[in-house]
Amino acid sequence: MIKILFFAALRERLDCEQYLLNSDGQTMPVTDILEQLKSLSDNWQHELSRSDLLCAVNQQLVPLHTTVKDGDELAFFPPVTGG
Amino acid sequence: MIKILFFAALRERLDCEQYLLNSDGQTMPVTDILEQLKSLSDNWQHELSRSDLLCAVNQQLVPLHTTVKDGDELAFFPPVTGG
Amino acid sequence: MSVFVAVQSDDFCLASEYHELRRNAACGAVVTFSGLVRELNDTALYGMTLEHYPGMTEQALIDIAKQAQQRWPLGAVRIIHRVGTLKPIEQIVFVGIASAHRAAAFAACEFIMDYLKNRAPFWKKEHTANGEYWVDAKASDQQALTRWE
Amino acid sequence: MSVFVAVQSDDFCLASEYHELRRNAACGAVVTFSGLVRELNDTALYGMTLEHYPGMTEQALIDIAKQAQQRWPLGAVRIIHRVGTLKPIEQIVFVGIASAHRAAAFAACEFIMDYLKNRAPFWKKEHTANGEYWVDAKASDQQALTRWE
Repeated sequence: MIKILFFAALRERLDCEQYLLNSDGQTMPVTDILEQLKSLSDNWQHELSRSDLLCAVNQQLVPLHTTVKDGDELAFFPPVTGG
Repeated sequence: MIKILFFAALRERLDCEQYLLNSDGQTMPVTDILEQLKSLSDNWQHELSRSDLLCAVNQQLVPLHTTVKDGDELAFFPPVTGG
Repeated sequence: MSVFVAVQSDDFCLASEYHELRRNAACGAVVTFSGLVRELNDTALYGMTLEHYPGMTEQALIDIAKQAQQRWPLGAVRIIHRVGTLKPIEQIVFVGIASAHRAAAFAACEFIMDYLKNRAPFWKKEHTANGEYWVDAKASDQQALTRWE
Repeated sequence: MSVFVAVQSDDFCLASEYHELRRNAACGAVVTFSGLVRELNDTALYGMTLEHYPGMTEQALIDIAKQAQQRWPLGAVRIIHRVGTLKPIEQIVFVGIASAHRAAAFAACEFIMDYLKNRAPFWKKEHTANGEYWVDAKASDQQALTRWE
């Protein structure tokens, strides 16, 4: 199982805070997971296609081609605006 | 009359805080005044020949070729070390 | 080198932070940055809500502090970032640096703010007279990183 | 833009200075620098005496603040420099900047310190276990000015 979190404007637009993905014990690149999620609806397709989408694996910022495995925590969010 | 002030290490080495110079109402470059002061003693000659000597006229840092006139306040001091 | 990082809804006190930063007798230079909720140009701001990614935020701030420590000789680094709902002129963020050298203290403090702005998972939503809006990331904040590369 | 400058033997309070800097609601960024009497590497420091050129010091600090104001958009500048006898870890100097932009606040604060170090007529005499010594000007302080030219 891979836990997928969404934050801020993205969380609101998807109306989803957390999504559990059954990974069947496989490792896979984040890009593959994104494709699965995009197929859920036109809205998900649109929101997850944004060029400024950021991704973290196990709470570290990573590029989208990073591979994730069972038990990993994956997060998607818009550009950060703290400080 | 031109009031000449000395500060910090220079004041201590000259053992002089203030020197009043009779300018006879003339304007003159700071370099001329320095020459007059240097002639007072070997010690003054030595101390006022330092290449890092700073000079202020009427409380503004100025180059040594600046001209001063009667009533001006002239000051000599070593490089500043505040902050 | 001591590093202190906090993500909290409570306000912080500059005087207490400064007191901690002054403990190291070898450090003659202390630089602080405080970020405050400020007025908007075009509409009245009632306040803002700061969302964050719990766990990752603390980790990101520690990472940034350690990067600064690798670049400059620092005695102490303190970073505090608030989350939750804040009113105008309230404090949002604090970064404090103690160092033996003022140039290092200034550089590290600015470096940490520049990285925090681009890498730490916080998001601001403004509550204004015209409605609620997520704040857009600024190109100038991304641009600021280039000077450290 | 408000400018406040003080040359005083009394200590100053960072919290009060910060309170003043926060008054401008358009300024979301406050940067402070505090310079402290620090330990020496080679001998015990009992304290130091700061001599100055009364009248010229205040004028020099105001000039430096105004130069900063011409270079960056600033809401407030506060500079305090102490004179007289100070003990180890006491505060010597404070520079505080409020601005709408953090880059301007950082730059102005560092600019003022760099100019103050080279242009304001203060001199430090250290009282150490080995005797009393006038502090030598540092080449690095003069070097620091070149980045602003």
